[in-house]
Amino acid sequence: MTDFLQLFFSGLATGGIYALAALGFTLLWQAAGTINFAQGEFVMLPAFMMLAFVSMGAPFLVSFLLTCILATAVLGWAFKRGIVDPLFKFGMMPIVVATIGLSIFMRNGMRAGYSAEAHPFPSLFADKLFNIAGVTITLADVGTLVLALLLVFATQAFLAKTITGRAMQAVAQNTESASVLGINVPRMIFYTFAINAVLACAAAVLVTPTYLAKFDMGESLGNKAFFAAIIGGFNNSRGALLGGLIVGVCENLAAAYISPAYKDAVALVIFMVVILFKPQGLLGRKEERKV
Amino acid sequence: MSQSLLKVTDLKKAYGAIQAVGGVSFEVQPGEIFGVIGPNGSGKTTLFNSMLGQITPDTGRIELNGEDVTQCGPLELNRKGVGRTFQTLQVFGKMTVRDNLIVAAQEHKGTMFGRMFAPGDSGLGGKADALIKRFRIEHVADKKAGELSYGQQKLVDIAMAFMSEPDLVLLDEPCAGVNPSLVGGISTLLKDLNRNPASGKKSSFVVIEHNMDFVMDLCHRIMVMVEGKVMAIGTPAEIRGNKQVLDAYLGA
Amino acid sequence: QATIKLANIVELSGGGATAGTNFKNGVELAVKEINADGGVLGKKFETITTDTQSNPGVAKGLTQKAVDNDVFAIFGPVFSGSIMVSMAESRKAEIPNFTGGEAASITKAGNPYIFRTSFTQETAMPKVARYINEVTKAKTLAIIYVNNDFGKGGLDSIKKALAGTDTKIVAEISSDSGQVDFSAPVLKAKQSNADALFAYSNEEESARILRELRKQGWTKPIIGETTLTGQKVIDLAGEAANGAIAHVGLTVDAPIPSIRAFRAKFEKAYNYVSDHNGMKGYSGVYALKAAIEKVGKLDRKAVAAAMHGLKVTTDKYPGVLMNVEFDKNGDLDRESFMVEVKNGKQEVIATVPPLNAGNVNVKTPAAKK
Amino acid sequence: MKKSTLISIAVAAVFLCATPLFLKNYGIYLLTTWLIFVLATMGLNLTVGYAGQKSLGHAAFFGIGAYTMALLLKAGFSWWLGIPAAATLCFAVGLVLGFPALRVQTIYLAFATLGFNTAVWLLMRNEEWLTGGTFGINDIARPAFANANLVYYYVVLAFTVALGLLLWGLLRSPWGKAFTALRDNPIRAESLGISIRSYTLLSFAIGAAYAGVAGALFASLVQFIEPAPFAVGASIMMYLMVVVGGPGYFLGPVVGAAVGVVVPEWLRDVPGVSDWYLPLFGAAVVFLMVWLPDGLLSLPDRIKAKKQSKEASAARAAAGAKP
Amino acid sequence: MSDTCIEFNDVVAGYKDFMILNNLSFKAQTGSITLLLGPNGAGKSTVLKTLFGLLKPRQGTIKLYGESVVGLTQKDLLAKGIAFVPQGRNLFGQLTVWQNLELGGITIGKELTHERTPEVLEFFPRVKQRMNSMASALSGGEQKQLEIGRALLLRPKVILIDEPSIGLSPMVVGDVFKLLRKLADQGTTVLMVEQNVKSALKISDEAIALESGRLVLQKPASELLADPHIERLFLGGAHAANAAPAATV
Ligand SMILES: Nc1ncnc2c1ncn2[C@@H]1O[C@H](COP(=O)(O)OP(=O)(O)OP(=O)(O)O)[C@@H](O)[C@H]1O
Ligand SMILES: Nc1ncnc2c1ncn2[C@@H]1O[C@H](COP(=O)(O)OP(=O)(O)OP(=O)(O)O)[C@@H](O)[C@H]1O
Ligand SMILES: CC(C)C[C@H](N)C(=O)O
Ligand SMILES: [Mg+2]
Ligand SMILES: [Mg+2]
Repeated sequence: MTDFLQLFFSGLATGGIYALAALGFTLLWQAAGTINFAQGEFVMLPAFMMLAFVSMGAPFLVSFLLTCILATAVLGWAFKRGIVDPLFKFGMMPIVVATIGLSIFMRNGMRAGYSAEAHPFPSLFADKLFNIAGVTITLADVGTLVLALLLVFATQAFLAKTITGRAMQAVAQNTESASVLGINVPRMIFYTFAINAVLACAAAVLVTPTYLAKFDMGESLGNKAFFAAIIGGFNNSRGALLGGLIVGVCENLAAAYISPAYKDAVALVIFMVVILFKPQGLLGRKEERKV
Repeated sequence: MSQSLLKVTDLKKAYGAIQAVGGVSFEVQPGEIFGVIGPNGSGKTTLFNSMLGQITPDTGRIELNGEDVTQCGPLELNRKGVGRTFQTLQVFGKMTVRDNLIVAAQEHKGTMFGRMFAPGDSGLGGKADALIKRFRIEHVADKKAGELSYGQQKLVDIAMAFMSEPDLVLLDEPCAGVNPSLVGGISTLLKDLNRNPASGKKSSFVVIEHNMDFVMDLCHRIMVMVEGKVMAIGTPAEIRGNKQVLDAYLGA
Repeated sequence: QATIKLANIVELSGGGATAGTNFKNGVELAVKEINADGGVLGKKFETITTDTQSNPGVAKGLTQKAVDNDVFAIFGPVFSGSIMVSMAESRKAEIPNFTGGEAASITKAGNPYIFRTSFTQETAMPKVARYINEVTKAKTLAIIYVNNDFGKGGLDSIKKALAGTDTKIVAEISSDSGQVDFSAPVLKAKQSNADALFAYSNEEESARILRELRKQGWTKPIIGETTLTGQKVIDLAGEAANGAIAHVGLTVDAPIPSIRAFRAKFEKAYNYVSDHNGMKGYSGVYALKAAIEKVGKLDRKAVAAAMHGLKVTTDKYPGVLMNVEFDKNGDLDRESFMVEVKNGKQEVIATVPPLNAGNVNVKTPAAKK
Repeated sequence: MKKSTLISIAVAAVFLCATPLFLKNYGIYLLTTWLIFVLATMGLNLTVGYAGQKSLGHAAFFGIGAYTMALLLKAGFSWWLGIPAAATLCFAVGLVLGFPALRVQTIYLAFATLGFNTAVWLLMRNEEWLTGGTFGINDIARPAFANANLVYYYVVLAFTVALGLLLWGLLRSPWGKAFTALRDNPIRAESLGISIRSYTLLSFAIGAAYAGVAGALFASLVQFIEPAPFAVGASIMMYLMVVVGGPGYFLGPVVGAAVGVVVPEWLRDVPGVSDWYLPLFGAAVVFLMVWLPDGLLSLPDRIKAKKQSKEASAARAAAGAKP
Repeated sequence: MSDTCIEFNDVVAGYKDFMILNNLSFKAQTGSITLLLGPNGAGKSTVLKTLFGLLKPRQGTIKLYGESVVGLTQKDLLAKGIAFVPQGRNLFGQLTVWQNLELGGITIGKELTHERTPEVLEFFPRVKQRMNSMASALSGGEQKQLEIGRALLLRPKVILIDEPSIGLSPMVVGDVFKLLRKLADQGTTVLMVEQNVKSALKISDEAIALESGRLVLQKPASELLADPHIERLFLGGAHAANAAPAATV
C-alpha cells in the first residue's frame, strides 16, 4: 500500500507538470483555434532566458519577471506577428506545419547557438523531503502541483468569467463575426499568445528543475502534454489538469505493475478508452450542432 | 394499394427540458407534396433530422414504403431513395459547382469498385449542366461553391438533392435567400418532377418553408407544427382558414 | 592532396546530440592542436562535420558521402546503432573508421577498418562485475538500464560477466531514454531487496535516478559505468550523487597529467567540461596520428593494418591521454578507474589495470587530489 | 493533352533517368531516399490532402512495410514477395486505423493516429524476438540484379512512377471526388449516399499501402532497420512534407519530399552553414508556410490569379476611359 | 430629414482578384429605409461588406455623413453608430445566448448592455426562453432573431441588414419590418438587402436594384410597388428573356 501511495503521489507530481504544459494547448485551442507544435520549445526558451538572467546575477524573482517580459515579446508578440497573423485565416494545417518548423528552428538553434548540454536549473522550492506514512514527497512536488492547480483555475476563470476571455473565445469560433461586433481581433489574438507566453514561463520555472534546461526538453514534454490535454478535453482548461494527473499517475502505476517498457503506451490506451466513450474528452464540451 | 410512402408515428425528441419534437405522426402518400410549417423553434428541422437518421429520436417509428427505417442512417436512407437539403448551407466549398452536382449522384451509378477507375464525371456531366442552367448559375458553374453568394449556394444545395432523382426529397427552407423569380422556378421544378418527369418516376416532397405563397401554391397538404406538436394537417385552403393556425403562425 | 581529410559523422541532433557534440568537439580540438603543431607527415588535417540526426539511415548516407569525398578516415558515429549500419560503407571503401560506440557487437563483425575510441561493454563490464562481486560483495543485484541498444548491450554484457559468480541478478528494470520520473523503477529496485544497484543509463537519466534513489531513501551501494558519475551527472544530481561508484574508462577527473591538461584545454576552448565522449574523439585523432606516423605514408589500407596491435603511449603521444593498445578486432585496452562521488567531486578510489594485463588486482591509487 | 504538359513530362522523365548517372554514391542514395519519400507521402497526401483525415501516424506504416520486407527476406522469401506483402499488410492495418476516424476528427484524430504510431514503435522496440528491438535488423538484401546503388535507384523509380500513375487514375475517378467531398463536408456527403465509412477507411488503407511499399523499398535501400526512423517524429515530418508541398495537389509530395529530404542536405553543404543547417531548415519551413500557406504548388495558381487581376483592372481602366 | 447619410461613389470592390462591384455609385438618406434588390450573386451583400470595412474598395469613395469611412476598422464604424447584421450564420456557437448578447454589447460596455437587454428580449420572446443555451442549439430562426437583437442592442444610427427574413416565420418578419420602419421614423438610417421584395418595399422609402455589381435602377419604393411589371425587377435584365425556367431537367 505504501508503495502504491508512493507511486501515486510521484505520479501526481509528474501529472502536475504535464498539466502545466497541456494548459497552453487548451488555451490556444479555445482562444485562437490553433495548435502549437512548438509548445514544448515555448517552455524551453524561457528556461534558458531565466538561466541567462540568473547567471548574470539577477535574483530569482527578477529573472522570472524579466523572462516573462522577454517571452511575451518573443513568444507572444513576435510569434503572433510573424506566424499567426499571416496564417490565421488559412485554417489549421499551415499553422501546424509552421509551428513544426518553428520547433525545429528553436530546438536546433538553441543547440547550435548555445549548448547541447543539459543545465541544472535552480528550484523555486527548497530541496526538502517529507515523509508521511512511509511516502516520501519533495517540497517541489507539492509546490508544482499546487501552482499548476492555481494556474489552471486562473486560466479557466479568465476565459469563462471575463468578457475579454469570452471575446478571445469568440475570435477563435468565428473571426469575422467577432470583428463585426467590434471585437478587436488582433488584440484578442495578442492577449492569447501573451498569456500563453507567460504560462510557458511559469511552466518553465516549475518544470525545468526536473526536466533540466536542455535544448530538446520540449520534445517529450510536448508529446505527453498533448495526450493529457486531449484526454481531459481540448476545449477545457480544467481538462488539461485532469488529463495531466491521470496520465502521470497511470503511467507510474503501469510502469511498476505492468511493464516499464510499455509505459509510453499508457497515455495512448487511456486516450483510446476515452474517445470510445466520450470523444470530446473527459471534461470537454460537445462539438456544436452541425445541421 | 394505398400504402403510404412515408409514415411517421409518434416521433419524439427532447433536449433536456426542451421537447423539440413531442409526438409527431403523419403520412405522406406517393406523389404528394407535403408542406411543414410552424413558428421558429417549433421543431421542424429537428423532425427532419430525426426522420433522416441525422440524430436519434427518443421514440417513434419511421416507415418508408411500409419498411421500418427508424434505425437507418442518412446514408442508408439516401440509398433507399430519400434525398434532402439542410436549413444551413451545406455545399462542398472547395469543389466547383459542377463537381458538387456530379458528386451528388455518382454513388448511385454502378458499384463502388466499378467507380474506382471510371470516368471522372460518371457520365453525369450533362445532367449537371441541365440543372445548372435551370437554376441560372451557368456563369459560376466552374467557381468553387464556397465562393458563391448565399443565394447561389442555396441553389446549388437544392440542385444537389435532385441529381440522383430520389423518390422522396425533404427540403428545409429551400426558398430562403433565393430571388423571387427563382422561387417560382423551384416551384415549377418540383411540380414537374412530381407530376411526370421524363424518367417516368413520380417524386414526392416534404417541404419546410416560411414563404407562404410558395407553400400554399405548391403543397397538396400542409402540416402545422407548434411547440413540437402537430396543430393541424390539411389542404392549403383548410390551413388558411384555420383560426388557430392564423393566430399561432400566419398572423392576420 | 594538400590536406588529410577527416569526416566527422556525429549525432548533433536527436537523442545523441550531447554525446555527438562532445565527440565532435574533441575531434576538432585534437585536429587544431595537431595542425598548429605542424600536422602529420607535414600535412594538415581537415575535418568535415555532418549530423546523423541520431538516425542510422542518415549515418549510412553520410558515410557514403564521406567516401564520395575521398576522406582519409572517418570519426563517428557515436551511437552503436548508427555505427553498426554505417561501417558497412567505410569497410567497402577501405577507410579507417573510429567510433565512440560501446556495444560489443560492433567489433565482432570482423571488420578490419573499425576501431574503438573507448572500451567495449565487453571490456568494461567484467571490470564492473568484478568490483560488484569482490569489493561490494553483493549477493543480489538490481539493474536499472535504459531501453536502447546501448543499455541493452550493457545489460547483456554484465549478465555475462556475472554469470558464474555468486552475485545473482534479481531485477532487470528497463527505463526509457529521456524518462523523467524514476519513482517506479526505483521502487521496483527497492522491492527486489537487492544488496546493490547497478544503474546504466545516459547522463541526465542517471542524475534523475540518483535523485529518486535519495528521495526514496536508498542506502545500499549504487554502482555504475562511466555515465553514472560524470561531472554533468554530479552537476545535475547535486547531493544525490554522493556515494555513487562507477567504473570509468575515461574521465576528465583522472589524476593523470595528460588528462588534466586535456580537461583544461577543452574547457578553455568550449567553456564547459568535456565528458568521456569528448575524450574519445580527442584521443581517437591522436591514435590515428600515431598509426599514420608508424606507417610513414598516407595509405589507408596500411594505416588500418598498422592500427591492429598498435601500442600508443602518453610519453610520445600525450594526446591519447592514457597508454593504450588496439587488438586485432579494433578494440582497445588500457587502464581504467573506479571512482566514487564524494562531496560533489569524482574521486578515483582505485585504478583498474587493462584486462589482458593478467593481473587483475585492484590497486589503490598512487595520487590523490 | 496539351503540348506544354507533354513537354514537361518529357523533361521530368529525362531528369529522373539521367541525373543519377552524373552523381556519386551519396547523390544516388539521396535521390533514392527522395523517391521513397515521394511514394510514402503520396499515400499520406491521399489521406490528409484529399480525404482530409488528419493522420500523424504515417511513419508507422512506413515501418511496418520495412519490417515486413526485412523479416520476409530473413525468412528466405523473395524480395518480390516482400513488396506486395508489405502493401497488403499495411492496407489491412490501415483499414483498422481508419476506425477511430469514424468517431473522432481533426486534432482528436491526429492524436489517435499519433498514439497508434507510438504503439507500433513500442512494439518494434520491445518485441526483440521479432524485430531485433533496438539492435535492429542488419544486412537486408536487395534483388540480386539491383545490388548496385544505381540499379536500385531505377527499381525505386519504376515503383514510384507506376504507383504514381495508379493514384493519378484513382484521383481522377469518382473516388477522387468522393474523397474530396468527404473532406469538405462529411455530413452533406453522407446524405448524398457517399459512404463516409468506406471512403474514410479506404483513404487510410490506400495511403497506408503506399507507405508500406515505400517502407519495404527503404529497408532494402538502407539495408538496416531499427525503430528510430519510424517514430512519431518521422510521421510529423511526412505531414510537414505534404503540407509544404501542397495538400491536395497531386504533385505536392514530389516537391514536399524534396523540401524535407533534399533541402537539409543541400543546406549542410552551403559553406558556413553546416552547424546551423537544421535551424535554417526550420526557419525555411516557417517562411515557406507564411509565404505560401497552401503549399509550394499553389504558386502557379497564385501567379495566374495575379495576372488575371492585372488584366481585369486594365480592362476596367480601358472601360472607364470610354466616354 | 433629407441629408445624405451613406454615399457610394464610383466604388470598385471584390474578392481576392475578382471584382464584384463595378463603379457603383448611390446615396441613402438619413432616417430612411433603402432597399437593395437584385438577383442572387448581384453583389448586394458585397455592398454591405464593403461599407462595413470587411472588404477594401479598390477604387472610389464611401462616405458617411460626408466623411470617408474607407479604411476604418469595424470598431471605429460601430463607434460612429453603424451596426451590421450579415447574411448567414454569425453567432458563436460554443457560447451561450446570453454571452453572445454580451459580446454584441462589447463596444457599449457592460452596464448599457445589461440595461438594454430586457427591451430587446421583449421583442424576441423565443430568445428570452433560451438565454443559457449554447447558441448552436437554437433553431435557424431563433439564431437569426438573436443576431438581429444583438445589433439592436447598440441602438445604432445606421443599420446595415442583410436579408433579415431568411429563416424567420412570417409573423416575426412582419414584426421586424415594422420595427425597422419605426426606427427609421425615429431617425435611424436603414440599408437593407431583401429578397422578400413585396413586403420589404411596403416599408421602404427607396429601392436600388443591382445587377452584376452595377446599379440598374433607383426609384422611390412606392413607385415600384405600383409598377405592374414589378416582377421583372426580380430577374435582372439579362434574364428577363428566359424568365420561365426550362421545363425539364
Ligand atoms: N468569398 C468570395 N470569394 C469569391 N467570390 C465571391 C465570394 N463571395 C461572393 N463572391 C461572388 O461575388 C458575387 C456577389 O456576391 P454577393 O454575396 O454580394 O451576392 P448577393 O447579391 O448578396 O447574392 P445573394 O442574393 O445570393 O445573397 C457572386 O457572384 C459571388 O460568386
Ligand atoms: N441540439 C440541441 N440542443 C438543445 N436544443 C435544441 C437542439 N436542437 C434544437 N433545439 C431546440 O429545439 C427546438 C426546435 O428546433 P428546430 O430547429 O427543430 O426548430 P425549427 O422548427 O426548425 O425552427 P426554425 O423555423 O427557426 O428553423 C428549438 O427551440 C431549439 O432551440
Ligand atoms: C554516449 C553513449 C550514451 C552512447 C553509447 N556510447 C553507445 O554506444 O551508443
Ligand atoms: Mg429549422
Ligand atoms: Mg447576399
